Amino acid sequence: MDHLRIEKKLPRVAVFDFTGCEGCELQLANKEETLGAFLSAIDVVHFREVSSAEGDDYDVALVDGAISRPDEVERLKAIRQQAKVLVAMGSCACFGGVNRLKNAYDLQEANREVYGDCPKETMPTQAVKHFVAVDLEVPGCPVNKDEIERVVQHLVWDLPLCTFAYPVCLQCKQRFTVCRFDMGELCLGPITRAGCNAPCPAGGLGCWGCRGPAKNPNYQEFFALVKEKGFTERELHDRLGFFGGFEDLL
Amino acid sequence: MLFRILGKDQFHALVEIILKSNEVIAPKRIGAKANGQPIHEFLPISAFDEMDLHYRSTQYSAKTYFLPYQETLSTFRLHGGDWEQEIAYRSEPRAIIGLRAYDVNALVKLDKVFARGRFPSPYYISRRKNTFIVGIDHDPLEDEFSQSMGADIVTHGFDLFLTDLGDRYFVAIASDHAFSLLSMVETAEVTDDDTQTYKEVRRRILEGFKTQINAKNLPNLLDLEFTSEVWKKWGKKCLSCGSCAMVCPTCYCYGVNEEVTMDFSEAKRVKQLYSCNILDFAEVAGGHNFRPDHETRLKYRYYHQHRGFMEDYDEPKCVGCNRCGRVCLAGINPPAVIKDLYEEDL
Amino acid sequence: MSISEESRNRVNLNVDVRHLARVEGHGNIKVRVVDGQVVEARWDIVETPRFFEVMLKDKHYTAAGILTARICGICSIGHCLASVRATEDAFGVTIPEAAAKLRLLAKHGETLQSHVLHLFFLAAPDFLGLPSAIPLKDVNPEAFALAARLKGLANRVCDVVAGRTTHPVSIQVGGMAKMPDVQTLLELKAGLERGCRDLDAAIELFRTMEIPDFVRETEFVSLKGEREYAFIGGRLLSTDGVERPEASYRVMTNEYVTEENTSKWCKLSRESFAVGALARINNNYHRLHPKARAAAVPFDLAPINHNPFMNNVAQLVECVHVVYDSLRLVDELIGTGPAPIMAEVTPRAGQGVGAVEVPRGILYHDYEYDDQGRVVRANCVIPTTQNNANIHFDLKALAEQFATEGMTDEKLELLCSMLVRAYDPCISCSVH
Amino acid sequence: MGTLRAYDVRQESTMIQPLDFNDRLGLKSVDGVFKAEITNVIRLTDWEKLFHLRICDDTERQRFSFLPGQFVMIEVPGYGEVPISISSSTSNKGYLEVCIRNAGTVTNALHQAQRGAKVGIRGPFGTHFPLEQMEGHSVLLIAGGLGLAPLRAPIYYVTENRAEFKDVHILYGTRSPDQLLFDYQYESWRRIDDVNMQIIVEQPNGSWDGPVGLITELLDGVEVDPQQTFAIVCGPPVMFKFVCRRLNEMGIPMDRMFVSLERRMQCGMGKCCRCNVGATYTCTDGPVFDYWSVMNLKEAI
Ligand SMILES: Cc1cc2nc3c(=O)[nH]c(=O)nc-3n(C[C@H](O)[C@H](O)[C@H](O)COP(=O)(O)OP(=O)(O)OC[C@H]3O[C@@H](n4cnc5c(N)ncnc54)[C@H](O)[C@@H]3O)c2cc1C
Ligand code: SF4
Ligand code: SF4
Ligand code: SF4
Repeated sequence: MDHLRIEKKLPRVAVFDFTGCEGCELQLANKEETLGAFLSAIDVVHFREVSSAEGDDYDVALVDGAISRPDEVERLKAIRQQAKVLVAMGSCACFGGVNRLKNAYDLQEANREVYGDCPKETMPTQAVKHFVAVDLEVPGCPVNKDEIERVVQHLVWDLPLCTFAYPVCLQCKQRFTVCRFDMGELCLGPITRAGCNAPCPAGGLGCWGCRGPAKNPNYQEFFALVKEKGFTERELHDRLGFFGGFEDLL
Repeated sequence: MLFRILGKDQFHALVEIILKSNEVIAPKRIGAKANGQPIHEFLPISAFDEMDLHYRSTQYSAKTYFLPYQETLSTFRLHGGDWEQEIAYRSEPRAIIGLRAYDVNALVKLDKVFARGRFPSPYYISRRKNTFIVGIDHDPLEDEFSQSMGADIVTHGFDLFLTDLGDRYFVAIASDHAFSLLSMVETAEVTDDDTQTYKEVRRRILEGFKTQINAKNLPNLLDLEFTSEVWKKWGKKCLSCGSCAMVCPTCYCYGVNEEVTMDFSEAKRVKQLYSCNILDFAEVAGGHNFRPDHETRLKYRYYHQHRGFMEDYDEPKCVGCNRCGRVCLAGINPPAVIKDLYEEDL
Repeated sequence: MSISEESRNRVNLNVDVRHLARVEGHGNIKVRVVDGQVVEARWDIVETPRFFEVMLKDKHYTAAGILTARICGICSIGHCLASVRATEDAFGVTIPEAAAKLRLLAKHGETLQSHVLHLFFLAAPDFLGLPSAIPLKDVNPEAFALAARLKGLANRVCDVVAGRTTHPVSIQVGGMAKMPDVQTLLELKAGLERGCRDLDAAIELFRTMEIPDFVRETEFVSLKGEREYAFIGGRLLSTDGVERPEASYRVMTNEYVTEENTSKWCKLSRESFAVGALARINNNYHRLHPKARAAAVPFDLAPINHNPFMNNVAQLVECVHVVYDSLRLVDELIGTGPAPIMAEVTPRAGQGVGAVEVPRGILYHDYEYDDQGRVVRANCVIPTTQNNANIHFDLKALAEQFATEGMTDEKLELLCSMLVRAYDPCISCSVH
Repeated sequence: MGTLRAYDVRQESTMIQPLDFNDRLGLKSVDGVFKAEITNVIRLTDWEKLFHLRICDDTERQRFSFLPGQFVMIEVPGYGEVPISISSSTSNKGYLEVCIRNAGTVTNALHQAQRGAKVGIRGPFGTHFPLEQMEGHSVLLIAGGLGLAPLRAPIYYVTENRAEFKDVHILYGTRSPDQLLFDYQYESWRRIDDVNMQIIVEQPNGSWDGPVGLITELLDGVEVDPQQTFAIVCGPPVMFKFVCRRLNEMGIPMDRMFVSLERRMQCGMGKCCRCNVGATYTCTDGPVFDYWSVMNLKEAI
């Protein structure tokens, strides 16, 4: 920030992936208009998906994916030791994500079903914060690249980071979307943290709550109105349990 | 005000003329809800037929064409140790056709905030002055209470205002701009017969309001009922989602955020419409929140609509369109809330 | 013993790559050459297993596509398409024509974005001797801008049609939830036209890349293009002459579990087969858009090509195909005007299969439903699963061919890595 | 041509003056800022710094004037804009001083900024303390914590026009001695300006030998004629609530006590509504209010 005479820092950033689809990492390579500038603003020392360079002197670790095997726990702990700031990136890292759905089943049986007589090592899927301290959570399935840019700017230059004190509804309205409830569908928008810019309702799909709970959500009223509109417990339950953000409610 | 009679074919011709070199916004059918009700919104049209003047209501109000949800207030070009600020206003002309009386009145109220006073907003004024407004009479909706808010009759704030007399329109002309535009098509003098029909239509409209709220004593009542249980009852329902303020034609409060490009060449001040129902609306540094609960925030929205604005401008801010009531998933709507206030003992 | 054999006997090489970079997911390469003999050449997938097939159980059909999209962040559209197709097959739903066009358009968007990502960001650094594409923005800013533009275009297509690039929202059982308006389509068209020009430049750029001279004869499996170059559904075909309907995908894959891998392996007529861009072109060369076929000429890509490194070229050729075909689709969609895009869906008990050509090859989803529209049993066969055995045997052949004097561990490691990358493996996908 | 003529606001360009808030006519570029240079940064405590700002453009600088109690919006490009009271003398036209606590994002950026940095300022905004009206009376200037920052402008006014005022008392309280602001000025206020300056802290540390307790306790020792006295109270709401209550008990009428309110503000112009309390905009109707108005403002404190 030259105009403030503040020295510009080039943070060393590393990206690590655990159990997940790597969609969040892919977002880092998105937003083509600013990709070059984004990559110039940071020093990528480790990012296996796009680079064979391997460094372990990083300040910021962006971690995506959930933890579902003992070796991942070890790897994660080592990363925590090294990183000054650890960011959980995406719903898998923040809440366990869809991968957490397997926890509802008997893992031995699951193993038998998929791998027959050659079972593979696995354990119940958990969020990153379950094992190590997380400095910043950026939920989303996948994360929103805009938000990642803001996060990087925040970490590096202390630029303001919007924490979205409102649910998805507001962003939905600001895109002129027709409310999914009007279309006879269920939507978790009213209790889900905004910041995704509501792509799902705009694309014709009620929100599934991938960003987890909004700040201070009004669950009581929301559950009441969902019931009143004729949705079943099970439908609601299916949604709340999908990405793991509302786990505490279930 | 001048009045004229405009044949419907001539109205068509008039719209085509406007369309030729201006952006035209009009109610457009965009689909249907699950219950079969058509959905209309104010959207750009490219042909006369895309417009549906017999719309019931639009979910979103036309305020977005004056106060967009997101707007860049200024841009800072950062270079070296210095910066330059740039400010730009919109100036392309635009016409909005098919606004109802309450929506025109909503603009008149916004004018008071943004075009008058000590700090008129150039962003708003540049849009407002470049927008040609054609209003139209309508039969009141079931849940609309614009009459109670004194917003069902419109006397200014538009360029043309139409009343449908069946095969022709009765037109009120409110600007020289509109007058010269009308001279491009054929119009007729108003005959006694026309006046008669017009009066009948107007009477039908005036008598057609089904929802009324008692607004007379409202400012006083709101003061008295400041700690009323009514706020608890409705506040408990509020999802603090801000949808009501987004669709409201007169809610205008906002927040400002700064965005910087990744290469630090540019910073932008972006205004985003906000809502007083949102959790951090009155939160200050250090975390103190003047309105931490749903109840208080909801109350303040009503307080501003029906009392605060009244003190400043001698009229309520609400125009009684009930868009907020319709959009609210929790079913919070002004007629019900205000009725409760009158009947306090819950 | 000839001199060359003698010198060969002195060759000792060791390649041990843990968590190969610039591929999606975690895989290891191990090659050991002792006294000129390849004693070990392995491709192992160590990605953490996720058990999607188990998770799918009991899920409502409306959730199946949303869930399976999360199998893979890169080909989420493909997974979603295979999923809804399997469900539609089970319920006996035929989707409206306009929806089918939109789906293909979304598919094209994904193919383009994945191929561009692979070509420029994952594969190109090897040819340029860079650790990643990040320095490319300084070394060759035009190439970087070109890649960013093409990827941007691809993402735009997906955004507009599927609602999002990663994890689509508009692709739903019965059709599509949203039709982009004409204005948006026109903008898209302009973007695609620009994309055509950008692709010309990309072809120029990749002409200089040197494809290792390596051939191992194998079998190639893909959808069979009946009238057009096939991406969504249809019959299954192999270069060894096997042809089956979509529903008989198990016959075409024969999945089996190996001890060391968390991903399964597959075989058909031989010990392994390959799927992907090269397989598609080998099977459906003549259905490619003429512009795409023209693009193949300078690279000497013609069926049946048995050099796995040529998959990179095949991807480039497919980029040309999908951009031109997208132009056609956009034009047709603009011409159609408002049309139904969603069919009535009534869940019923039954089973269905959906086969879709995702960037890395053919993908199958197979679901069994109860009468409430909830999944009873699910099976997904992923392209990388099908390629694994082929990669494994390729590595061995590659090591045998290149284990000559002058070869170093580093050079061999690069060659092996390049080989694996050429398949553009999608590992997290294969261990779903 | 029967089309609408484009109404070009640029036709009114003569009206869109470069920012001039003291000229209240016509269309104004209300979001335009004066560019100002931070000419000096003075560390006051661990949390507060004093900034000297100089408006870069000569004519803009000459046009800029303000009244004690008014605030400006300080724009830190890239970070945001915050309302900050002007803490310097109204008679110093060359530059203005602002005292800023590191409380969040923007203020933190300001704390990082070095001499020579360029920020923007908009304003001045809001109401002021009616000091002309107070002339001929005694004044009580009472501050708690950071409240001394906005109080400095009235203090300068009073000391620069010392002859116009009868008794002048400055009462200042903070939590601990290390939070005392502007300690280098106390002596000059006392000795040069003939001000009764008293300080109290809540939690003394080793070296503190002054009074200990709440600020209201200082009032016990102050003798004033309530009918001839005005009071200005700056500080956190709890503090001014108790102080004003006490002053009222002493017999000072509520409309002669003035306080400065703080609310979230994003525009400073009565538009964003963030500072709105019912009908009152803290930014345009305030921040300076007499205590009677504050009492009538629902939720003021
Ligand atoms: C009239 C007035 C005069 C003030 N004078 C001073 C002063 O002289 N010195 C000083 O240090 N502070 C003063 N403040 C408080 C100062 O404005 C806040 O500390 C500052 O806005 C915090 O911003 P931030 O970005 O650092 O904090 P964050 O917590 O990151 O704030 C984010 C945003 O919230 C808003 N906000 C947060 N807190 C406040 C607040 N208390 N008041 C208004 N808006 C807020 C701002 O718009 C800010 O941009 C004054 C406030 C007002 C209303
Ligand atoms: S709308 Fe809901 S499900 Fe969709 S991205 Fe946003 S938070 Fe996630
Ligand atoms: S009143 Fe209704 S629409 Fe408004 S914030 Fe509350 S819940 Fe949302
Ligand atoms: S009824 Fe609701 S939406 Fe309409 S003007 Fe009043 S407050 Fe706004």
